[in-house]
Amino acid sequence: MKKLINQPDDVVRESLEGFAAAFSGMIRLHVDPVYIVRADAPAKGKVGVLSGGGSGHEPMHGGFVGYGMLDAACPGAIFTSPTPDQMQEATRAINGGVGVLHIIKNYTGDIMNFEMAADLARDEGIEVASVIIDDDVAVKDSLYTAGRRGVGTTVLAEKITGAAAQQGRPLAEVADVCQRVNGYGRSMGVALTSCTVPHVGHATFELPEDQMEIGIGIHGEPGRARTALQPADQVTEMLMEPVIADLPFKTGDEVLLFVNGMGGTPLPELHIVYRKALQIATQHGLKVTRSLVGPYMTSLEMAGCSVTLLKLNAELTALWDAPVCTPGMRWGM
Amino acid sequence: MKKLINQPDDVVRESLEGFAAAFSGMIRLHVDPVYIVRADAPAKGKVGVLSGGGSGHEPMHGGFVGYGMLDAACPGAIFTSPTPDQMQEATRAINGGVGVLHIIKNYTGDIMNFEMAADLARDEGIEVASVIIDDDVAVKDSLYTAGRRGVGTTVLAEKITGAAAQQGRPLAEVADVCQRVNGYGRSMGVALTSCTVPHVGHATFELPEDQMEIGIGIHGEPGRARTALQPADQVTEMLMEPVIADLPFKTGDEVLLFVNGMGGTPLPELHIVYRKALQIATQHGLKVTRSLVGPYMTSLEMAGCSVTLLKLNAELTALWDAPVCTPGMRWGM
Amino acid sequence: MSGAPSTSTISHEDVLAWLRVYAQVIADNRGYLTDLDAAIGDADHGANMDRGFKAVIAKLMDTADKDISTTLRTVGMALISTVGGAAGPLYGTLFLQASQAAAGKTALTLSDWATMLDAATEGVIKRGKAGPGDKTMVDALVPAVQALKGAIAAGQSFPEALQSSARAAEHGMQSTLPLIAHKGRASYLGERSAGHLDPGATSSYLLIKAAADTWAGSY
Amino acid sequence: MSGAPSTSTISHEDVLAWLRVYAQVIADNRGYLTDLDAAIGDADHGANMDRGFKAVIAKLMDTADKDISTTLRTVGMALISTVGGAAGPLYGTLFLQASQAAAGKTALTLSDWATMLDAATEGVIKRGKAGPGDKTMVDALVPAVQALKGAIAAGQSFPEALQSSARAAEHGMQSTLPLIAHKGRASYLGERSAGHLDPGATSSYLLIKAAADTWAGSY
Ligand SMILES: Nc1ncnc2c1ncn2[C@@H]1O[C@H](COP(=O)(O)OP(=O)(O)O)[C@@H](O)[C@H]1O
Ligand SMILES: Nc1ncnc2c1ncn2[C@@H]1O[C@H](COP(=O)(O)OP(=O)(O)O)[C@@H](O)[C@H]1O
Ligand SMILES: [Mg+2]
Ligand SMILES: [Mg+2]
Ligand SMILES: [Mg+2]
Ligand SMILES: [Mg+2]
Repeated sequence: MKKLINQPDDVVRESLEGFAAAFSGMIRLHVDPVYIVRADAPAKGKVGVLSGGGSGHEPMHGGFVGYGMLDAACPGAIFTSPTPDQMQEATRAINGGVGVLHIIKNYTGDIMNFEMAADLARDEGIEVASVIIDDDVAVKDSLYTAGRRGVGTTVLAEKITGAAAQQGRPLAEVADVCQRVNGYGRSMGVALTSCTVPHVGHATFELPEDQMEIGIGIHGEPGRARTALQPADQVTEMLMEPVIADLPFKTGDEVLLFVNGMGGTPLPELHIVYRKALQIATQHGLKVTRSLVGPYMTSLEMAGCSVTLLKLNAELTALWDAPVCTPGMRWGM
Repeated sequence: MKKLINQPDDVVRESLEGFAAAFSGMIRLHVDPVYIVRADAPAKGKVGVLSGGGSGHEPMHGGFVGYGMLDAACPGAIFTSPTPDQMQEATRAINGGVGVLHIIKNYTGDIMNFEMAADLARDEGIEVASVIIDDDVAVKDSLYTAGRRGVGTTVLAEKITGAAAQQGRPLAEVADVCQRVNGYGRSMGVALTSCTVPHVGHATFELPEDQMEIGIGIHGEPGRARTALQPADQVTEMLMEPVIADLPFKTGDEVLLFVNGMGGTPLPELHIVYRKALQIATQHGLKVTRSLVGPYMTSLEMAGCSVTLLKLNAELTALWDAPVCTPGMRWGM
Repeated sequence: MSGAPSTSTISHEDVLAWLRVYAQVIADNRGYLTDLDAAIGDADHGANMDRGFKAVIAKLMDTADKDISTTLRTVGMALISTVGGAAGPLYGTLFLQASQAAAGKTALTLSDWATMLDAATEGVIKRGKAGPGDKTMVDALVPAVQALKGAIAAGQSFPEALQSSARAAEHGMQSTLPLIAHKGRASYLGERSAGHLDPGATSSYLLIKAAADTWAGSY
Repeated sequence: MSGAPSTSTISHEDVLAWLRVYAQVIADNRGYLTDLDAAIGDADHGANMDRGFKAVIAKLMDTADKDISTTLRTVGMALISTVGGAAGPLYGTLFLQASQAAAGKTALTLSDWATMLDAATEGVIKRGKAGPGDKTMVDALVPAVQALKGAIAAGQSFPEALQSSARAAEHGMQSTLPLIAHKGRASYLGERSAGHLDPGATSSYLLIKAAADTWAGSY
C-alpha cells in the first residue's frame, strides 16, 4: 500500500483536520461526534440539508458543505456509514427552526443509521424528512433486495436540493425537489483498478491488466461483471446505453451530463469519456444543456468513472445554476 | 496500461474535444494549430496572458483559461512542449492591442519554443513579454545547468497575473507581478508511483512498494533521490523544510500554502499533508493566510504531491482573491 | 475466565466475561472478517466490529457494578455510536433487545437466555428486514435460537444447550456459502455473491460460540 | 534508395533519400529512443522525433521539384511546428541552418556538406547553449563535424569521410553514457543521469549514420 498517510486508523481524523483548516472560511469541523457544518450554521428560517456516509468519497460529502448546498455532512470511517449520534447532533446544529432534510444514499447501513438518527431528532422535536437516492442502473431493483445503490445522482441532488433550501422553501418542498432529482437521475460506473482501504492495506480485489469491472459502486466493491478492457468509446457506450434506457430518456429531453472520476483517473480520460457520452446522448436526441466533469464522488484512488444523466426542466436548471460556495463545488459567488 | 482512452495518439485531441464541449461557456478550442482560448477573446485594451506546455498536467493550463486568469493556453503532446506556431497564433488571438505576456515553465523545450514564438509575434508587431517560472527547490540552480524547473508556483502565478491583467494594468506591470510571484514562490514534490505515458504503454519508471522518489518534477521523470517510503508527516517535512529554507521564509511572513496532487492521490491524503504542512509553517512563525489544496498541476495518474509556499503581501493577496472563472479554478463569480 | 458459580445460571460477571472473550475473538478475526467482506462487500466488517468492541470494553470499565440489562444496554449504545455501517445498528439492536428481555434479572436461566436471544434476533430481523436465506447474520442467529429452544424442550443441560446453539449457528453460517445475497451490500453483486461466506453471519456465529465457550463451566 | 549518380556530389534526390531513410530509422527506433528518454527524461523523444519525421515525409511530397535548400528549410519548419519539446527547436534549427548554408546549390560537394553540418551544429549550440560534455545531441554532432573536416584535410574520399563522421558521431553518442547532464531535462536528475545514453545524442548519431549509409554509393 502506497499512501501519503500516517497510521491507517488516523486517516479520517487527520484528513478532516487538514480539510477544516484549509477551508476554515466556509466550514467548521465538530469532533465527538464528528461532523462538518457550515461556518454560519444554523441559518434561521432555512431548512437544513444534511447528508453523510462513509469516508473515501471525497470531496463528497464534506466538500459540499457551504452556501447553497449542504448545511452539514457526517463522515463515517472509510466506506462505513456514520453513526446515529453524529447525524442527530448535526441535525440539531443545522436546525434553523423549520426542519432538516436527510439525503441518504441507498445502502443498508446508511439507511438504518439515518433512520435511528431521524427518530432521535424527532424525539427532540425537530422536523425531519428523508430522501433516499437510488440511481444505479447496474443493480437490479427489486422488493426482495436492498434495491439500487445511490451513486452519481447524489452529487446533483445535493446541489439542487441545497439551492432550493437556500431559497427558503419549506421542508416538504425541499424534500420534493430532492425526490424529483432522484426520480430523474440514472447512473452507471466502471472500474479499471481496485482501491486499497488503508486499514486493510491491500487492494480490495485484484483486476488483471486486461480486465475491467463494469457496474461498480463507490466502495471499492466488485461490480456486476468482469469483462475485457475496452477502448474508452466502447466503455462509454456500455455505461450510457443502460442509463438512457432505464428512465427512459427520450428525444427532446434536456439533460445534465455528469462524468464522475473515481479518484485515480486523470481529467483527460474523463474528458474522453465525456466526449463520447455527449455524442451518444446527442444521437438519442437528448439535449445536453448542463455538464459536470471531474472527481466529485470517488472511491479513494480507484481508476474508473461513472456517468450520470439527469433530466432537467426549467426549475431544476435554475436551481443547478444558483450560486454555490463549497470547497468542492463553487460558482456564482 | 489501464486507461480510459481509445488510440494513444488520439488522447490529446479527443480529451480537448470533450473538455471544450463540457466548458463551452467559458472557452473555445481552436484546432490547427491547437490552442484553448477564452470564449470572449480578445479583450480590447487588456493585456493577454498566455501559457502552455505539455499535456498530461490537467487542469493546467487549459483549465485555467477564462475570466481573471489565462486568455489562452497551448497544449503540446503529452509531456512535450507545444510548438511556436501554436503560441504565435494564440498570441495573435488574444492580443487586445496592448501586448501579450507569456508565462513559461523553465524547461529547455518550453523556453526555446516560446522564444521562437515571441520572435514571430514581435515580427508581426505584437508586444510580447515573457516570464519564466523556476520555483523547484529540488533542483540545484546554476548557470551551468538548465536551472530550476517550473512547478507549483506556475498555478499561483497564472491566477495572480491573470487578475492583474484583468484589472487593465499595462504589460510591464503585469509582467512585473508575475516576476514577483515567481520570486516569492518555492516548491518541492514527491512521487509514490510513476505514471504511464499513453504512447509508451508502460510506467516511466518502476518504484518498489517501499520506496518513493523525492524531488520529482511533473513529467513522470525520476526525482533527485529514491528513499524509503515514509509516513505522510515525515514526507511533508522532507518537502517543507527545503522550501522554507530556500527563500528563506521568515517569522511573520504571510504565505499561501498550496498542496498539489499529482493526479493519482486522493483528496484525503492531500489534506493529511496540508495538515502537517500547516503545522510546520506555523512552527516557523509563518502565517498561512491563503490555501489551495487539490490536483491542479498533475502528472497523469502519478501518486504523490508537491507543496508550494508563496510569500504574500496585500497586493498579491488581493489579486489572489479577485474573481476568477475558469474550468479549473473559480470563485467570486 | 469467570469462576464457576454454584447455581446453574449466568451471572452479571459471566456476561461481562462473555463480552470480553468476544472482543478478543473479534480482534483476532479482524483480518478474516474484513477479507470475507472484501470478497462480497466493502472490506470493513472486521474493522467495524473491532472498533465497536474496543469501545464496548472501554465502556464496560464503568459498569462492573451494574446489572445485566444495564450492561447489555451499554453495549448496544456503544456499538450504535461507534460501529456505523450495517453492523452498527444491527448489532446495536441485538444488544438493546437482549437488554430489554433481561430487564430486572440478576442472573440468567437457560430459558432467560433463550428468550433474550430470541428477542435479539427478532430485533435484528425487524431492523434489517432480512429473512433466513438472505445471506446475512440472520442465517446464523435464527438457527441458534431454534436450537436453544429445541434443547430446552429436549431437557438438555445449560452447557449442552449452549453447545447445540453454537453448532447450529456454525451450520447457519456455513449455509450462507452458496447463497445469493438478497440484503446488504453483497446483494449488489447478484450471482457473484454465491460461493462466499457472509461476514455478518460469521461474526454472529462467533458471538454465539463465545457464549458457549465462556460459559462452559459456569453453571 | 537512390540510384548512383555519376558525379561525386550529393544531389537533391540524394538528400530526399537520406531524409526518407532517416524517417524510417526513427520509426524503427521510436521505442528505443523513448526508453532512453524514460531513464533520464520524460519518455517522449522517440514519439517526438517520429511525429516530426512523419510530418516531414508528408511535406516532402510537395518539394520533389524544389532545390536542396528549400527542401531542408521545409524539413526545419515542419519539425518546428510538429515536434515541440527540446528536440523540435533544436532539430528545426539544425535543418534551417543547413538550408541557409546550402542556399543556391543544386548539388553538394564534400566540403559543402561539411560547411552545412558545421553551420547546423553551430545553430544547435546557439539555440540550446549546450557545449560538448553537457550530455546532449551536441556530443554527437560536434565530433561528426570535426571528423568531416579532418577527413577533408586528410584527402579522404566522400564515402570515407562520411564513414569517418558517422563513426565519430557514434563515439560521441557513446561518450554521453557516463556523463552527468548539464542541459535539458536530464540535468534535473543530477548525478543520477550518469550511466545512461543521451536520447538526443543517439538520434543525432542516427542522422549522421543515415547520411553515410544512404549516400554510400552515390558519388
Ligand atoms: N438487512 C440486513 N439484515 C441483516 N443483516 C444484514 C443486513 N444487511 C447487512 N447485514 C449484515 O451486515 C454485514 C455487513 O456488515 P458491515 O460490513 O459491517 O457493514 P456494511 O455492509 O455497511 O459495510 C453483512 O455481512 C450481513 O451479515
Ligand atoms: N540545451 C540543449 N542543447 C542541446 N540539446 C539539448 C538541450 N536540451 C536538450 N537537448 C537534447 O534534447 C533531447 C531531448 O529531446 P526531447 O525528449 O524530444 O525533448 P524534451 O526534453 O523537451 O522532452 C536530449 O536528449 C538532448 O540531447
Ligand atoms: Mg461499510
Ligand atoms: Mg518532453
Ligand atoms: Mg462492509
Ligand atoms: Mg523528452
